[in-house]
Amino acid sequence: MNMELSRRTFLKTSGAGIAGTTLGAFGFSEAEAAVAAAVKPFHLVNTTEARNTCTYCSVACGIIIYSKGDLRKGEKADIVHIEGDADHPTNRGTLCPKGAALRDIVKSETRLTQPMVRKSGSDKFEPISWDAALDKIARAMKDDRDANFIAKNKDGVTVNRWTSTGFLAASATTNETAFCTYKVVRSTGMLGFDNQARV
Amino acid sequence: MTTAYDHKPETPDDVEPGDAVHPGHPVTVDRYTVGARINHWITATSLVLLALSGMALFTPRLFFLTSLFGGGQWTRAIHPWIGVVLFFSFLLLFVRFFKANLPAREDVTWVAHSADLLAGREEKMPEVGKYNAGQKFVFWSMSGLIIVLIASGVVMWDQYFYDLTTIEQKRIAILVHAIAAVCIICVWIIHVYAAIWVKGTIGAMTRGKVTGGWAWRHHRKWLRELVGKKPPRAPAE
Amino acid sequence: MTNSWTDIRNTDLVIIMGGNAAEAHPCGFKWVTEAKANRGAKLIVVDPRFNRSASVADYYAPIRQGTDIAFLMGLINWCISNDKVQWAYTKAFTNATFIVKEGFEYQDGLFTGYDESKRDYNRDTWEYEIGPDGYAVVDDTLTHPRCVWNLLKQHVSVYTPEMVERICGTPKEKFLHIAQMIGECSSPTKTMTSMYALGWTQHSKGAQNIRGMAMLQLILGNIGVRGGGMNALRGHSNIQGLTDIGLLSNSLPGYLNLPTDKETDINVYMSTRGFKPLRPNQMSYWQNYRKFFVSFMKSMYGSAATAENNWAYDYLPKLDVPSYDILRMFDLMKQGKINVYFCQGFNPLQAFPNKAKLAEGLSKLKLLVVMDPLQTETARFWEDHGVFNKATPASIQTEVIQLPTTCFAEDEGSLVNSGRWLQWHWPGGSPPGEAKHDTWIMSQIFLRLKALYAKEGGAFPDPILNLSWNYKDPGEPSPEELAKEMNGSALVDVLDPVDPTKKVLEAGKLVSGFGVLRDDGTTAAGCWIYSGSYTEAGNMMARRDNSDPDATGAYLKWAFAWPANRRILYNRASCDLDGKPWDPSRKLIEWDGSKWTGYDVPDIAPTAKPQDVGPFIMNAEGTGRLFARKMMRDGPFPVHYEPFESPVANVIAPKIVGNPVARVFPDDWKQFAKTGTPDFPYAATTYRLTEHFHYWTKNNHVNAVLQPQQFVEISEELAREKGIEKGGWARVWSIRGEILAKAVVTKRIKPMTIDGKTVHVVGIPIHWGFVGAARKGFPANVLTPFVGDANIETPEFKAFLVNIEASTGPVA
Amino acid sequence: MFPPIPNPSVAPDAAKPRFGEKDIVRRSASEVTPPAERLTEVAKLIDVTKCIGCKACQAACLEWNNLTEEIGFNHGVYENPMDLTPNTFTLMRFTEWENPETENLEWLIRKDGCMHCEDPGCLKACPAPGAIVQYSNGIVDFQHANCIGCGYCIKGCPFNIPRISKVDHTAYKCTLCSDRVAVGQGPACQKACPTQAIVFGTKQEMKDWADFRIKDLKSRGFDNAGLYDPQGVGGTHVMYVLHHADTPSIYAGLPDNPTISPIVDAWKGVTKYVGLAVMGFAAAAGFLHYVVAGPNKVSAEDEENAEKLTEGTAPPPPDPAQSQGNTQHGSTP
Repeated sequence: MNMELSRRTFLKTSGAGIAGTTLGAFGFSEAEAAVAAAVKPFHLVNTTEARNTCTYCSVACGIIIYSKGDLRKGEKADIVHIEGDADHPTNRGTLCPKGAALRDIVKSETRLTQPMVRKSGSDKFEPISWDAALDKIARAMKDDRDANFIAKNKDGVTVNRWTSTGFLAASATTNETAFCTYKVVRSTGMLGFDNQARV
Repeated sequence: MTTAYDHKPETPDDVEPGDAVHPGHPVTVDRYTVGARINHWITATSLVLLALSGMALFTPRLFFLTSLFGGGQWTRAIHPWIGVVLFFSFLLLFVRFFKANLPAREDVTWVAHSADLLAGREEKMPEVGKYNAGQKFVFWSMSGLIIVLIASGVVMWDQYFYDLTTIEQKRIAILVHAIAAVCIICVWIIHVYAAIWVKGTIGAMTRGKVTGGWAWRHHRKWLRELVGKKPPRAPAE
Repeated sequence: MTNSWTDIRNTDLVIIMGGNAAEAHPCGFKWVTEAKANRGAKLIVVDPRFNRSASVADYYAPIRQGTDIAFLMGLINWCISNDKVQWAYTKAFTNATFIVKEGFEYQDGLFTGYDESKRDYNRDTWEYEIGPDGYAVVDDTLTHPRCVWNLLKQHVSVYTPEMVERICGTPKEKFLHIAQMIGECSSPTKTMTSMYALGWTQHSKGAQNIRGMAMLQLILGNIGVRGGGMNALRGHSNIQGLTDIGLLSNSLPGYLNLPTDKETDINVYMSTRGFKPLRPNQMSYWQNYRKFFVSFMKSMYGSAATAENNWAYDYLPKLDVPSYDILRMFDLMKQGKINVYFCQGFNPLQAFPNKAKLAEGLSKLKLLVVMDPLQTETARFWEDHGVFNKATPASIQTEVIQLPTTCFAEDEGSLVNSGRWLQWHWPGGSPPGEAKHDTWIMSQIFLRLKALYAKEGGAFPDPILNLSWNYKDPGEPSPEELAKEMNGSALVDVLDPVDPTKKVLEAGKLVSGFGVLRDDGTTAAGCWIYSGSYTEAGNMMARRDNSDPDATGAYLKWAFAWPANRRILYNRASCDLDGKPWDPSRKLIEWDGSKWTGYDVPDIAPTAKPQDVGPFIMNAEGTGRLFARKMMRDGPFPVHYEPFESPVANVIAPKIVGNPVARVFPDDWKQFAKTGTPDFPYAATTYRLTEHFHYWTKNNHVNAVLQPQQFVEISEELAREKGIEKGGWARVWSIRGEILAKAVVTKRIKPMTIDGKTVHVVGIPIHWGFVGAARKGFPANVLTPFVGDANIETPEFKAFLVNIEASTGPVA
Repeated sequence: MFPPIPNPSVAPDAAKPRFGEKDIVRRSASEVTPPAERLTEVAKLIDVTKCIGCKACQAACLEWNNLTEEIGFNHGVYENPMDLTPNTFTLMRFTEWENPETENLEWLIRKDGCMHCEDPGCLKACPAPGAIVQYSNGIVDFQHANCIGCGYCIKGCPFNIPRISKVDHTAYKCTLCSDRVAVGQGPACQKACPTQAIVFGTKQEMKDWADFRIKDLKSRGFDNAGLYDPQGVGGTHVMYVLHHADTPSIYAGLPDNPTISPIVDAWKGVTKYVGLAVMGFAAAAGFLHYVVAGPNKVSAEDEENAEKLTEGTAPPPPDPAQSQGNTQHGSTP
């Protein structure tokens, strides 16, 4: 998995003409190591790392997610910290104010945690089961497609298009999600298909 | 002929309400009412506590004193509040005592002869009223210093008044507070020593009484006034 | 980006125009500061505001929003008239020498063939003269009056420094200073890089803004070289990927496109995709279109796509209009012609212009389905939030289903960065509550729909029933499965076309690159440009070797870059006609006498002789295009058109309002402020702040702390004029709506003098709404006009008209 | 590019801090015997000329230290919050400055926060033993267990940095991420900084790096570019590269020549000793007097006189002097 990958760091750049630092060599030789009541303990110890990519802009900074619990062992993983990946060629461990606060978007109080439905005319969302929600959606799609599908245009040309339903795709989902979405949406003949790239 | 016995109807200046002589053997004299005494001891306690907590924060050598108050955080939190208590408590004392502490002509003589007093040549001292110049000095310097301390104290009291002053003003306040504190402690030492040195004094603030002899020796003018207060055998014409 | 973020370190001059890299892409901007620190590179910023990029720039010049073309054509004009052109490059690698058809003309802001009623051109004359040999006629001497170079020269001649000042408000001496700095980069050993973003795209002529700079870069010889290029700083983490995979109305994956009504069968469809080289020996790579198309259809429909049924050509919907883009969809919605709408991680109520119109559209839907990790305004468009979102739920019949999805931290898969790197990532946390992966949700919807059609039949069920869906768990395809599907594989043994006894690829094996793809149905590939990303050698996107020989910034062993792991597009252009690098100190690839070698994967056949084959292999000409032929709806050369809402009339073509071919829906004409109207005297623009990401981070406490409340930025002069106080409230309104925001009064915005008239700029950050942790605010799109770019329909968010006054703030 | 510090290790043994108690060179209100061997001095260099004011440092600081700042308001500027707080250890301060020489607008953006002075005024002013410590690598750290919340550190600081929490009434400020530095990492702000405007290393490395930057700035016409490492506080372990090092105060009031206030010096210095001396002297004087002069007792004669006086019988004459009150050598008529 990703973590077996090297922790190799960058060679010192000659461009600057300055020998870089390695904090390991801050004169804290092992001889100097001490039990430090004074210094706070380093709170990433014994966490699990996962290499990920910042979800915001297209610089696509490498990040490391530190969590309690290991997904690969089938455990529940609770994210405790997210930090830049110093091995990443583009960001070299740096992050912008959004990237540096990624943990708080994952744990945002406005994250959605269960399917909800707002019935027509209602002034509130109500919980709905996944099954009920998905059945409703599939049914609504079929009914609309059957009712409004255009097989041939007025000139009798086969056009097989469906224009009364539209789909806006995300801009931060993976290519794999995108392709899965593409297959499903295109196969229905939907044309009102677009994504954030339009903006 | 004995004009000295003619009394104006009103009480003379430095006789305070509740002062009275009781003939007997020995004569006893009421010097401080219960109220005055309670008031005094509240003030005294606050001052002592303030001195202790203040010193604890004043110099690391005395930081251990904070344990008396339940640690540094408590000391920091309590000190200003005790200051408030002291201030108001002393305010009452001031109202009570300031009249009798107003300067009198004999104070000058008294001061001039303070050396004789210290040397024990009591007879060389003038007759003084309820308070001698020394006591008056203690009274007025306490009054002054407490005002300085409460004022500078408020400036330092970040928990409630941080935004009211600049950091530079706070720095000055701290310095002033420290110096004033040193002064008031010295005054306090003088006050306490006087009470210990002059025997028979402490009773005045504990039982509220002194003996006639004590009054005769140290505050003869006051004693005469008290005696004079008793209606003479023949009412004055 | 033609180049990569890490390549910017190789530049000598950075021009940030039509973007604000420091603000929007801080970590990428690092490579600008690196180039400055290590190469002594200079940074130029041209923007209406003195922004965060300008704060570290060597030179800043103001420009009125929406006038970039005048500025860019002005630069080209200056370079031509001051001989600041890399001649060898321009002559060999651009279509400067090509001769344009008789009859092509330009005057008063219009080209030949304009039809006002259609708001469109007949573009027949926008073409090369074709010689008897079937190739385009060229004039290497550049003397022919109709050669592209002379047409260009004439076209840009009107954009003198004085004209630039009149239109853009950029002081002449500042413009000239910048022109000189840029002119130096015409030397083969000096390069400039262009970093742009929405500041150029969000205009009714966005595509032409970008062409303008691309043309300049071509004549300076800055395309295909290290430290050069046209670098679009894309906004979202996978916006590049979604574009590559073609999640757009008229697209198929890999920049193929959907047929139109006119393309009645596959042969017509293929015939309308011009493959034939326009010059001898050119690669004209789109000749392989059919291979990519057929392989795509095979990956979609597997055995159902056969030679007999034209590879299931009819399974594809045909377009009757150029596209059903979002603007059109919302217009149809408003007309009640849309019934069901899906928003997957998308918040259109905030992201598209004229919120009132959007909300009206949404309230006419039968069903709105929102899939998102976070609460969005769109999902709650029916909710009443007082001034921030007036609504009467009882009167809105739309049913809304809100589905919780996972976010990046809980997902596995690849994202494509701005530099076309496909980088794989791994999940680090468990999804909250019942949140599900989008792949699961899409599969569940599909399987249910398929079951319904299998059971009940219905309108043309074939494509749904025959969609290939061979996953271990049909209910949730794994990222690996989907990645391999896009990469492509051999369906049967693939034989060498030259020697059929040789097996090129065994059945079932993953293809190593798109070179292997076939048009005979023997290969399948979901997205041909991704071929090579997941091969028999493993997941190339997961590679993490960050070694970089000679610090070129290429990082060939880090992840995978499309196409073919190429890091700098058109990199053959980094060498002269003999295949030697223009700048030996910045060698990228070179011709060693028999083949191309170097730091990057050559963007040309490895054995293609330098003298014969041009570097722009995707173009039939083999060259870059100064003259765009028919490919742009609004002209082969960029023309300065004012925004649809402008404080002044178009100086070079006073009669023309906006872009003459931009699509405007009937209702929307009424909703544009008239040119120069006193009711809306101020030139407004919208933009992002570095503390926030669109409408997401207002859900993040930390970012809400860093920038808690909506504000607008105005100059001290305008503030004085209007009695608006720093930190006080201001009311800003356009013909479409109003917002209330705090006023940031700043020296960083200054009034401009446009054609003798003082024009004030009002800056409007976009990040606030009525849900999230930050203080409630107004979506900026309350104000913006409902019109898009003439070619790609990106809304004109960057230039419109407003009025402003001091206010007491919102009453809840 | 200043070479990035390798990613932290999560292995248990990585928890072992490389410095601590025994490396303390100064401890508030206490005497410490300085360690035999001094650690290499570290420093954070903030290159204001590379800073784009993105606030990544602020975000990273909040995240790493698990601080929750309250969501404020816009006050017509880019700063937020408006000042350092017990939760905001570092803050971008923005200044729009028109350069009188070039007439160009310059947007000066400075990351404010603890400077980790070599001679820390906070530590000098602190009355609570061990509430503030300075390690031999230069980091000045607050030990909240020992802090009494008196706020003297605020008065001692020449840069107005520490803030007292209304919640736990202890002082807070940047720790230079001592917990990270202790395991060989840089501070969270430095790790995040997108343009490497913040770099971290040994103080010498930082000075060399600053020279390299200053050369570049001078080549771009910033003749007064220079390093801010104020000697008035013995130098700092957070330094700035400024384009206008001749006038630090234009950067949102960065002190031109910071020193510990003379008032604080007076208060922590002379006042202490003189004060204690005076009080001691007063007490001693009283004691001595008692020993020498003995107690002042009331005599039997005094009591008799009092009795006589009260009975009104043959009262002893009032001291004639009394009537004049000014002298006791008055003669009786």
